[in-house]
Amino acid sequence: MANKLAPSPPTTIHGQSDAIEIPLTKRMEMYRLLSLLRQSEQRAYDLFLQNLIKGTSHLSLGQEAVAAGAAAAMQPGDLSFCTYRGHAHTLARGVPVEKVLGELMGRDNGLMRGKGGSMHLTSIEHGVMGSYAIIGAHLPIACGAAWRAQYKGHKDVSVCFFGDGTTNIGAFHEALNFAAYMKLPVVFVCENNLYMEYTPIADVIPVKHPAADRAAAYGLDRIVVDGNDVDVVYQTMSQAFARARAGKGPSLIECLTYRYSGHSRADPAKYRPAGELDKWKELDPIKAYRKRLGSLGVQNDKLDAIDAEILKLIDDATKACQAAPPTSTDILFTDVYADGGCAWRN
Amino acid sequence: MANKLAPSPPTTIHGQSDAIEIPLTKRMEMYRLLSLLRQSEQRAYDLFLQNLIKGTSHLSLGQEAVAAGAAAAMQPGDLSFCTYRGHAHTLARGVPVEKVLGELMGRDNGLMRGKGGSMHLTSIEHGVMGSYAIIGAHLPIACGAAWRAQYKGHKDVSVCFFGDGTTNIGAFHEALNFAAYMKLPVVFVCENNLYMEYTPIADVIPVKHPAADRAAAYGLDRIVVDGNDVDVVYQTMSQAFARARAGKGPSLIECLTYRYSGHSRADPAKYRPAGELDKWKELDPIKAYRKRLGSLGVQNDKLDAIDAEILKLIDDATKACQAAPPTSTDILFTDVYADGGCAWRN
Amino acid sequence: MAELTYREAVARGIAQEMARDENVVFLGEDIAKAGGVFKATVGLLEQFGPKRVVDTAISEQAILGAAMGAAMTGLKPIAEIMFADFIAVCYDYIANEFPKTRYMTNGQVSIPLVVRCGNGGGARFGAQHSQSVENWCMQFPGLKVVAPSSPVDVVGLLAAAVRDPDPVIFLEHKSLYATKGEVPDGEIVDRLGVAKILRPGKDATILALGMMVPRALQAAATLQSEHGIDCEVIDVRSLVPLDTQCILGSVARTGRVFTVEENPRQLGWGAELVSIIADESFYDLDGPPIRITTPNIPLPAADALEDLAIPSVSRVVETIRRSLSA
Amino acid sequence: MAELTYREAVARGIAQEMARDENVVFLGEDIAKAGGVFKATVGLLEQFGPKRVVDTAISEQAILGAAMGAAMTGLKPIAEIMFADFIAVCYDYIANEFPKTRYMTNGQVSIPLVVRCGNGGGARFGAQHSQSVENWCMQFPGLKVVAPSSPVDVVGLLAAAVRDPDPVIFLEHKSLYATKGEVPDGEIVDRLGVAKILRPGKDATILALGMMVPRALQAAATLQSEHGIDCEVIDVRSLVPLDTQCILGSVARTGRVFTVEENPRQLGWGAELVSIIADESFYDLDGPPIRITTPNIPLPAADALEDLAIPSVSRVVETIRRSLSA
Ligand SMILES: Cc1ncc(C[n+]2csc(CCOP(=O)(O)OP(=O)(O)O)c2C)c(N)n1
Ligand SMILES: Cc1ncc(C[n+]2csc(CCOP(=O)(O)OP(=O)(O)O)c2C)c(N)n1
Ligand SMILES: [Mg+2]
Ligand SMILES: [Mg+2]
Repeated sequence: MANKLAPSPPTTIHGQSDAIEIPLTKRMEMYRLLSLLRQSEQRAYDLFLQNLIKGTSHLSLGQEAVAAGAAAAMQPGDLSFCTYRGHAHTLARGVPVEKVLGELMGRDNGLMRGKGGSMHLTSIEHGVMGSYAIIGAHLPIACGAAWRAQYKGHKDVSVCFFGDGTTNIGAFHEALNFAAYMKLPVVFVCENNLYMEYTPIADVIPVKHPAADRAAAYGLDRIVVDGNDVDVVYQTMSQAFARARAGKGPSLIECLTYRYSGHSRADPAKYRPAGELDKWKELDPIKAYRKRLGSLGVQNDKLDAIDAEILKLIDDATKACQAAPPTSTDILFTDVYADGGCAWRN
Repeated sequence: MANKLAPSPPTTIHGQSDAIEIPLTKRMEMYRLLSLLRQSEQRAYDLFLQNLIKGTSHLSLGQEAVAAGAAAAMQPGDLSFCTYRGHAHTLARGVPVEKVLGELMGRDNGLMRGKGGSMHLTSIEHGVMGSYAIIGAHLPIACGAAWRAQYKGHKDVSVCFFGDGTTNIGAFHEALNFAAYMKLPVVFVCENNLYMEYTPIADVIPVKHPAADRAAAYGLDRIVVDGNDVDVVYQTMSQAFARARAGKGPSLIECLTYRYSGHSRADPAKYRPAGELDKWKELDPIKAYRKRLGSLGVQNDKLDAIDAEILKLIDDATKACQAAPPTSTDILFTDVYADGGCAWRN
Repeated sequence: MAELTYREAVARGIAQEMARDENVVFLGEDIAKAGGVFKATVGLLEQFGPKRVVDTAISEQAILGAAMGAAMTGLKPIAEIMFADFIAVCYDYIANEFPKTRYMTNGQVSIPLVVRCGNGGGARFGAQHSQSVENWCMQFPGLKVVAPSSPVDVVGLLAAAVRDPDPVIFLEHKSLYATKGEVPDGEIVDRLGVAKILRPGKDATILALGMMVPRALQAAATLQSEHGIDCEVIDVRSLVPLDTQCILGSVARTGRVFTVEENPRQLGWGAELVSIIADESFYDLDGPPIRITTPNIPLPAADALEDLAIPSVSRVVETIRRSLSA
Repeated sequence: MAELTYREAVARGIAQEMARDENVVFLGEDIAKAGGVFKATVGLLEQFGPKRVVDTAISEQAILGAAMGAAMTGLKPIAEIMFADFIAVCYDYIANEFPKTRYMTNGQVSIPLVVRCGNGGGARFGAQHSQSVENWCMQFPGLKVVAPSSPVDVVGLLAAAVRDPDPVIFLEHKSLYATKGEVPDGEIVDRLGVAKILRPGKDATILALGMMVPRALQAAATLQSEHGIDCEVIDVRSLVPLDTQCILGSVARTGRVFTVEENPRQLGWGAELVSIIADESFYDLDGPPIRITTPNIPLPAADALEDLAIPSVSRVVETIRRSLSA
């Protein structure tokens, strides 16, 4: 079955993105994020090719506008719940590149010192409440965090990122219903990149939009946006956050985007129709944003300077990781229980 | 929170029920079914009060029109998948009353000789593919049976009955999506009796209709019918079967109805607002059907004679059960594995 | 001191902790307005209000997932999964999320929550509403598993579970809900990981849990009075953490050990305990360690069948008598 | 006779059965067009077409539920649950539906299906993608559990599983997919419930499963060559049904037994085997039965840590050497 979603710029429900008003400083912050995510993921890929990253990893190359736009709309204290494809979301919240690459490389300087790995990036101090590797599990978990905020009268919002394929697992349904009738301050962000692992989402759903076409089942608005347009993502997220903070309950946002690489490091992505990747690369979120910033008067060399600064930062992080010792084995037995150890008997 | 569904006759999507054309023989068959279900369930309740039924049981008193209308629309070979509230659906497919009561009473003449109990009534020879006691489990199972029919080119349809509360569990979502994109010959029948165990469904969903308001999420039509009108149920089911047999895929039908007794034998149903039960009793499916049959020229004493014949049948069945020995204990170790035994090691 | 039923002890234990700490919240199906399908949570809604005592949809994954998210961010949720068998529909949280998250995050995340369930058989509920799921929960490093057998233990262990910084599965036995026992007034807080020698003895050690505890005690009384066999009966109470010292100490004294397990034979908790004993107390044993369990069958519904399946007092007596005289 | 990889053996086994019986159908995530994420099902779509080899949505409950409904009504489905850890999201079928339905219906219903999973660790996938779930499946009377360690066993046991009238959990080891072995030409059908003595020996019995089998063999070689200890190595292959005779017979000859288990210590399959041995072969034992397992921790992701956690050849050697010389 062919993909039912054409790789052309999807409609947004929020009018023309060029008309969105966002302060230039925020836009420059978002460009910086885009550049950071792109170059970090590219580096992760290179390190994998050099066999310095073991195990699996799932890159967000091509999908950066979702992570950047969402993070730019968040406030400190807001909570991110990510998937195994969580590098970008983790970095976007300010977690140092060194910590992320160190974790991927199984080094002692890693975010969890190698205990979690690429699929479980977590940095509580940055509001990154974890990356979850079992499809669907974190949607109810994000609801729980939002329930706590509601109960305590806190003003933070929980944001839960997941893919198109995740909309067909039971936990999705249970979480959406729970969040909606409890009116929880949680924002569900579906990154629809057209594929699950290797199978097109269009092959296994009877509707066009895996998330948005389910929103009404929970009394929610149908929201589909261009996930490659960081301004659109930023604005849509901002509206959802405002709604959540005002006690009006959850939102479900479907962002249309595309991943450039395979599903995971093992995947050459041969299942994609010829030309599909190229078409999407024309819609590249960074290329498009450079153009928009240009039309707003930002000079290319200013953007190039940001790219260079980021590259240096990533180079430094890479060096630090390469210099870092492998994960120290004395942590094998720690932190199974709250007493710090793993003893389950006397 | 108050029930959002008023206990007044719900709208049907199929026009006025009085206008439905059904042959009188079919109507008399349905009256007979209604009478059978009503009186059998009443008998089960009486036997429970006499402490002759142990364990739990879940009655369908008040909901008989769904089971009767659905069964009347089925053909031999069609498959029923029921819940723990499955006595009525089981009897409606022709399973002898004695077998059902015997199972409830833990007698050797029971449908499964006491091994399954009230919640697991199964009679493969009658197309009753089982009663399932874990909420949601049988929706995917019914899909599997329908998948077999599709694969083998068989023309039978699988029918899956469940309650309003079941619409919020993950398996519901997974099954509906699977059935819809596979276009399986399966009919999902939600008996919306306004309550889960003791909690009103309206308290825990953000939409009005727990099943129908989710249909669009699977590309299905929104169908809500008066589940107390056996003609309406019959006609709606017939249409769904025709659709399924024509290869056009599943239907999701929400039948509005009400249970007269508590959720299970342990439940006095004190959580219901005063007067609610009485209002629904005015909408009693049997009372209403007697009236309709009357207006079609059927004399009351003809209906009374059917009732009396059924009563005799149930009395005989009860006597047979009381005379039957308790379940023979030699079956304790049989039928765990296909070799007939329970040995898992040599 | 008051005599409470086991089910009243549940409500008392929850109330004690909710009154103490406003971060304790409680969610589940039919637990609030209806007071629970086992009537074990009656009065909590009235006492603590609908923000803290929350009726949910039939969405066990949402219940456990929400409990986890709340626990990660500062609350101390108690979640009810009505019949323990339903753990199977939300098992990802039991197996993959609760126990592993602290470890995977290198200690960044705590998940202080309690999952309460109505566990076990004897009520003629059939194969899918009668199981003893302690064994489904015991395999996961990071999770704790507790199963009280008396009202006072219900209160004390529930309090300990709520205060514990790790996720705890708390298994109440459905067939014990109506049983009664003395419960002291005032706050009661017990400790997880402490077994109780309910009856000292010198000839054999009986290890039991939940509903098997009263049966083991009765069996021990019969063995003493009718056969002159003096059994030590230990209520294991907590499978994780496990009070191995208490158990091995007893075996060292008696030289023989019997488990009394409600679960079917394959891979019940007794297998773990016997394996520990066989390894660490090998030279203390005077004869084979014996597991008395439900046979390798699902639980049948009919009363006569169910009674035959689950270890009875007389089966315990017979097995021990025969083994010791062999 | 051809040399096949373990992953090729999977596809060969499935193809053998699908070619034989058109009631055999196969469903799962990414199994058809993509040939499986472990590339173990390459070519099946091409050979048998999209009606028999079906890519599904990410809906594990739908996968297992549909397999059950199809099995009840005449098909013989093979369902893939990609990583064995995901059994947790569809555990209701494993725990409550597959194993109990025949019994509850008094034998009316058969559920001849196979659930295949990529099981086990060693691939640096972290705590939620590396587990050995045989223990999650072994507790349920009615279910069978099989785990091959070589290509030829993959083909033969898979065929036996497909032909078996009971539901079978078939655990392929992810870290064995790339290993190779000789596989005879023509149809291969093995038997469930038969363990294999891969190396006879007289000093001790080593019981192993899956990826632990090659390690046990290597350890036995080292123990022989470096320490003069002669171990019998048994590939258990099938936990349910269990070849107790083979195992007890070996223990009767050697007097010592060691399990080598990839799972964390608590309630692994070794506990059941050790308990059976301790009960039934008590007087054959010359020393304590010892379980060599992953410690009581979730599996870490980093290579150095994972390698330390899972029993290594040298840990097996050391443990056995020390125990026998104690
Ligand atoms: C319960 C479960 N089933 C299957 C998998 C294997 N798996 C990992 S990622 C993935 C595809 C997810 O697709 P999607 O939700 O679209 O996210 P994407 O990877 O495209 O970002 C699958 C099937 C899993 N991790 N958990
Ligand atoms: C997974 C699971 N959760 C909870 C239950 C307990 N339970 C049995 S019936 C029921 C209510 C079901 O409500 P509904 O679907 O509306 O069906 P009804 O009983 O009204 O016919 C509940 C919660 C169960 N059997 N399985
Ligand atoms: Mg995707
Ligand atoms: Mg209902």
